[in-house]
Amino acid sequence: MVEQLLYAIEVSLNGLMTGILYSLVALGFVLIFKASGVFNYAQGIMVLFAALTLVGLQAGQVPFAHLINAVFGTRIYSFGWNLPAIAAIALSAMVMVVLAMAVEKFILKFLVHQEPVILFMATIGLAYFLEGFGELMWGGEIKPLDLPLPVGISDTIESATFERFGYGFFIDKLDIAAACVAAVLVLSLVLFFQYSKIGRALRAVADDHQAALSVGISLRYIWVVIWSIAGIVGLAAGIMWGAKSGVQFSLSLIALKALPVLMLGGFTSIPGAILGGIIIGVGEKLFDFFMNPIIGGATENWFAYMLALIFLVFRPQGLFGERIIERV
Amino acid sequence: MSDKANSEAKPKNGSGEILMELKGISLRFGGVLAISDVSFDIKEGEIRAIIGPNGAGKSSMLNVISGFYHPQEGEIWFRGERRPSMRPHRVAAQGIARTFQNIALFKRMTTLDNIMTGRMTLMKSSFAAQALWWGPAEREETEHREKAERIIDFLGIQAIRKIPVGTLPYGLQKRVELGRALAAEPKLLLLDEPMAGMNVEEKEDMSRFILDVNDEFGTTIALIEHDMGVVMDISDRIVVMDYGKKIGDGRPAEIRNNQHVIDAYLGVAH
Amino acid sequence: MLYREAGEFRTSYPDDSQTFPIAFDKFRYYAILAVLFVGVPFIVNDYWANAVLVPVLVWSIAALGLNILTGYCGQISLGTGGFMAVGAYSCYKLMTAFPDLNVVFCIFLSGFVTALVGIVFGVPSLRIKGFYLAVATLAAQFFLVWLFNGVPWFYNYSASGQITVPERTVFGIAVTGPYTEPWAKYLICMFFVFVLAWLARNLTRSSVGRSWMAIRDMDIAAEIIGVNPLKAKLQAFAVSSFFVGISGALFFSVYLGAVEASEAFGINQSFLVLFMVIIGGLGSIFGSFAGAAFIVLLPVLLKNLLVGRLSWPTDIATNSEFIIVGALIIFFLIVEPHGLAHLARLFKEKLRLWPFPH
Amino acid sequence: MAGAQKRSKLATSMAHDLLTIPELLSRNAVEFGNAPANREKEFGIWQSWTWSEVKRETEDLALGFLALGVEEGDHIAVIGRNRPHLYWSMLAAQMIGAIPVPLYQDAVAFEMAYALDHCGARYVVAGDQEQVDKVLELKESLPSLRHIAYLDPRGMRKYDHSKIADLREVQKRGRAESEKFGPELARRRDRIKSDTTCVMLYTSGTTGRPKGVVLSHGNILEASRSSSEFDSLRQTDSVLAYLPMAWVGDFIFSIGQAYWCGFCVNCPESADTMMTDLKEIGPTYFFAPPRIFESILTSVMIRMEDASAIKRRMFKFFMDHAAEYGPALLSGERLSARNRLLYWLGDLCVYGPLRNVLGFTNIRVGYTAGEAIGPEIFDFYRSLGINLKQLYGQTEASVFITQQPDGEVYSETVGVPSPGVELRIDDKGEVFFRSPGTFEKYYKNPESTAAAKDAEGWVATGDAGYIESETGHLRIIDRAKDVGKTASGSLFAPKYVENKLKFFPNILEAVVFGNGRPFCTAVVNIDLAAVGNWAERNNIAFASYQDLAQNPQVYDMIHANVASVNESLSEDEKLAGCAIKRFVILHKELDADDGELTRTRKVRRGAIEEKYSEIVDAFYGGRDKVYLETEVAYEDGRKGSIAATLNIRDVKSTEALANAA
Repeated sequence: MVEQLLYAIEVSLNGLMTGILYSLVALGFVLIFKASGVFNYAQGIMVLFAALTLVGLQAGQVPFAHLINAVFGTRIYSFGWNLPAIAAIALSAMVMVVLAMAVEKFILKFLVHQEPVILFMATIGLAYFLEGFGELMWGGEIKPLDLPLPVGISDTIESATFERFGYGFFIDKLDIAAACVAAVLVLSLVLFFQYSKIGRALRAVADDHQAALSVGISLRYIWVVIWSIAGIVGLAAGIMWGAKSGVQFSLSLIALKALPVLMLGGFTSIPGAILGGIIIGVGEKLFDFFMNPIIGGATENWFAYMLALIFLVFRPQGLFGERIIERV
Repeated sequence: MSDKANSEAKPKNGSGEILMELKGISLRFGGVLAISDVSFDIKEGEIRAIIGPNGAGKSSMLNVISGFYHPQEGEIWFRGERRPSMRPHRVAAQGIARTFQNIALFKRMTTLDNIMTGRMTLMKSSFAAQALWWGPAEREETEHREKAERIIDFLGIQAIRKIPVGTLPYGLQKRVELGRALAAEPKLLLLDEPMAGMNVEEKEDMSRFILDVNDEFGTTIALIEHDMGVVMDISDRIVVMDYGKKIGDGRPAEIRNNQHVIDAYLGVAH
Repeated sequence: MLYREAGEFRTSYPDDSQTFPIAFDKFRYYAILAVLFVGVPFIVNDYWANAVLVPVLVWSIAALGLNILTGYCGQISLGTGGFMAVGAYSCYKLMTAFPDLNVVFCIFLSGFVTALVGIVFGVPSLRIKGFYLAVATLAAQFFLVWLFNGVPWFYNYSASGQITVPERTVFGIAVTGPYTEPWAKYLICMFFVFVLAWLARNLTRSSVGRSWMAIRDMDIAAEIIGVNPLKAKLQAFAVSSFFVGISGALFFSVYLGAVEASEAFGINQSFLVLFMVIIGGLGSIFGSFAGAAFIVLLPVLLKNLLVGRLSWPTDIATNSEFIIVGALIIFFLIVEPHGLAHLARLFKEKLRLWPFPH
Repeated sequence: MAGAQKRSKLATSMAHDLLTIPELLSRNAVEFGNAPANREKEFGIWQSWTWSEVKRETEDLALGFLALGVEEGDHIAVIGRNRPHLYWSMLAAQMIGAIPVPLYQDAVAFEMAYALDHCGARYVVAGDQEQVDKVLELKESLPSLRHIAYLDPRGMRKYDHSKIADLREVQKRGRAESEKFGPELARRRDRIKSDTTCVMLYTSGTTGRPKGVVLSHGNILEASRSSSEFDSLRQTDSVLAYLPMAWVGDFIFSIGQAYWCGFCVNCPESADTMMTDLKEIGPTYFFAPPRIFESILTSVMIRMEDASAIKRRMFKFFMDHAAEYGPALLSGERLSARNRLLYWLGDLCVYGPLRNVLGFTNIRVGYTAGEAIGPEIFDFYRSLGINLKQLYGQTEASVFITQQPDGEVYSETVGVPSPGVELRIDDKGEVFFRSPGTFEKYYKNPESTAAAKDAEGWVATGDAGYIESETGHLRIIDRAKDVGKTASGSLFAPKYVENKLKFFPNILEAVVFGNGRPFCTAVVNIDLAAVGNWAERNNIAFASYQDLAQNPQVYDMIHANVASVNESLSEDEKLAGCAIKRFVILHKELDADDGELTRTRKVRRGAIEEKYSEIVDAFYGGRDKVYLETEVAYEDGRKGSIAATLNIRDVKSTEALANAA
């Protein structure tokens, strides 16, 4: 019984960590939705794309190798170098910035005044594009991603907890790393929004586009910035997920989990995204833990959504979302 | 001519039965007291105006009557019965139609469809009948189309019958919205600033329509309006509100030299 | 230019509110019907039926359904795939449970089953709006698919976890199962398309449809002038799901013959249908068909081009396909956010005013 | 179609012993009982009445009138836009031996006063509140006025109904009391003979007071019969009734010929929806005065301006082809295969669609009259394959004096004498006619009657003209009394010149002076639509009509037009003296409300000459600027005045202009 309980706690602890990863992805959504009112479905793919890029660069892969070989009959695959992680990350970050610019230049610029649903559809189009583009660029096979992380944390915890409760919690070092990264990211974002000039500008835009424009903030510039940030956040999430379960297409599906997270947290709230992520992470693990024997496995597939759905019926604007006041 | 007609009209109006009575209405948003203990009545066939400075609680009052806001205290009596708190669409079904301060038309629907939608509460044919376009459904459509066309003719908007209202100029949209409300053949018609943002000419037209509605169809009308001149001209009785309280009630003449009212208005420019 | 309307006037309201008031349009409509029902069946071959016509028709029905919900009633849904699954599985259960029941009834019935499920998942729409609702509908998507994979009863405990359609006939002609003639497949789908399109038209032109559009354009005002939002939204969800369910049933029984929920009815299907609706044109019946045709045919064309003509390796072809589809969708949204239907409308107006520009 | 022809033949054969309009109505109710007789666009659709329904409606109205106490010989004024009920009231009036007097609805009260008073109208049928108000204004000055009936109840509820009634109520009452008044109705009907007065129409005399032209049933029937046969009009035809009911033309087309042939008369929803209604109905038989054809043509050209370059080029190409071969094709000449093919193509891409958008697709017979029509305007429509023809007529003749037969259509003539009409041209060149349609008399005005109509029944048209020897067609030059001599003694035909000027789309109206003067001069009105559009395209800013009128570039443009008119005049030695030496562009549009035009928009030369005497003096005083203040009347009858300084231009010859440019 106690075993059972302790095991449950461990499970939920792991869930907590997964939840944090969810939040990382959700964070990207929130940033973009807050600043540009665009519901960016492509965020999930951006995570995948970032990870693919990172791995590709690290392994010195030749972009579009398949295509080139197919067209010119060559057989080139690799530059044959191996970039240090930091350099690779920096480079990928740059790629994400470039992507952001491209998105602004080729898509958003033309759709500024369209209804939200149109913008939403556009991002789905973007998702398709990136999915094809990413795989065409780096190939579709699953790639391992290993990070130079300090070994031993997990062990310490395990042993420490063992001494305490006579039961060793196992927590993946990655999860811990993820937690730290998330914390750092959120902290820096909050600081950024509070204190940097551009950050304040972003908040202004979020509140009222017209006003922002009238005080001479270029919407287009804002959008580039915000999409870049979202891209980099995506990169971080990509690294974590990639390291956890390898870089593969399923990433983008896991990223979809960020959606219910958003609903819980509210599309416009950063803390909401974090908290929502944790709730869902823990929630789905525990639900599976208890219900599995009764209704069978793989409940993670839908639990998050159901939870969000039911929650929303009672609180339509999410945990921290602004109150929806109906007027006529 | 018009004035003559209308002055002849006056004695008739406002002498009728009480159509709606509001008793001690109070409405709170969170802590804010929007309306505090306001009571007044609306008689069959009269034009009843609610005036007052901005934020006096006029619109809230209209929203209470149309069932969009539910007052914490007070009773609403309609056609001799106390009205329980009910969803707006049920209120509409009871015969209360309204227009909105900032036009709330269905932008992507045509003028005709907007007006037909106004008759929603009067259409009875079953879902199945409509799906299969059975006799009854088609016949009903036709009957209601006839009624709608009368209103289109009455408001002189034949030319825009099949144009999506979103593309129409402001003045016309206001007219269509009036049409949509009329289509419901309401017992009580609520007009929320029917002349907001109109030029003198449009205002004259609108007043003309309001008076015509009142005497061609004998519709009872309650309206909010800022333009004092217009209000004094067209309304039979006036309620004056300020800071959510009622500070005056009576025929235009009485209101004109009611001290509270004058005080209330001295502060604000209208 | 081709229109000769002078002298066409209406002396009654029914005439005035016809679907095709202009004689020329009516003529065109009947001509097309004639070709589709009488002409095509004689020339259609296996490839055209399976790769082009049948999928287009089946998806059109789904698109019609979603268009009713999203285009007419303004409720975005990402659960279409899930509802198609409901249609497919209930059709399977019905066909296997009542072997003597005519397949056409089975398909209609599975439509009704789906409608019920749709109502259940529609209830939240009363509180939840916009994208929140869109995401909420994902719950339907994932839960339903999980359900059909997870509960063996739904696939009659078959080892593969797949459902496979038994052979059924209409007027003694096989319409499902491996031995179905292409033209039979095609005709049965045409039949459903025709009937459903007709229903959709009737609903959208009558007060039900107006209540939907009112909700879409301004829900609060709609309620205040007497539209019951609960009724309107649930009706929309029910009708929409009914259509989607039927398309799911056809998708399984006539088009594929054997499906497995998570593959056939995944989240991507949901998006596909959404694309069809947006690209075809929100709030347009014609648009649903145009969109379906576009989204279904585009990959076919690309495959023929890249693999067939340029003989690229398939993986590259698939990727490029994704890239091109994605790009095209964005391009479309930029040049014509109101969809193909709007383009068609503009073109028609030009023809009517010819030689004048406007 | 053939069946219909047979029926209408039958109709005419048995119709020879029909003497009155009411008899025709009864015949139609039997012959074409279920065929549409009237349609009106109302409440978004075309409300329709069959002949039998019309008969019922009309009889009920007649009974209603009897109930109101209408006597035989009473005059019933009918004022309002074209609506079935108003036509029926005229019929009803005839049935009970009363005399319908349609009046111009846009006439202001004091104009209406004369007619109402002169005919001593006992009853008025008014279209709507506006008309009722007008009549009420005059109530005091009209002792004989007994009762007013209105058609559109909008806004009438508050009126004192002791002397006012809703026309439909009158009708209801008639239906209710049909037993009581039925016999009386029958009795009165029997008393109507072919010489009974059918209608009285006021001619908006270009000079002096309007005269009440009395036309008998015989007149109308004969005119209608012969003209219908002339153009083989059928029961299946249809017309759009949109011209003033007070105008004889509308009475003949919408009642005379309509009742004779039994075809359908359609009434537009309102004046400003006329063009769309025209398109919806697509009449087979259409009449319009030149100005309407002119404005349609102008709008076509303006709308084509915004078309894409390719489309414009295609349009031009095919229109040129049509201009070359269209008229010939229409008059049934053979063309080369290539040209036929090209025309067929053009018909596919341009003519057909154009006819369609304008609503002329089904026109079999189209007429224009009242004024001379510009050759290129006239040919434009003919080249599109629209069988547009000219006729020459007068109220006094129940319209028809001359008409152009199919296949012999020329823009500058008005055709051959209509069946049963005799023509005579006296030595001074004035045209006289004699016909079965010739009016009975001018009401209460024997001396004018005597002056206009001599013992043998010859009527002076007041127009000067001659019969073209080669075609045998009549050609009208001008008003007889306007034809005069310049100081130099050469012939002066102002109207002729004015028309030539008006044929230019830029010129709306023109008045030419010069009788007994050393040379000719002109006052010109520009067409705001055409010139304004031109100004925009050449981005010439202008604040007002006045502003635009005085713009030098506009002056140059008009100058060129005037010069080319002079050129064409110089070719005809008889009229060479009419060349215009100086002109001015007027700063306001000539307007009927200011007494400058008649209700039918003919210029009142005398009135204008005196009103703008400053200009005339300036012309012949050699000054090149003139300041003047003019009084204007607004729609609501208020008066104001506008002042302006106008420039006077001396006209150079075209080549001089060419050199200058």
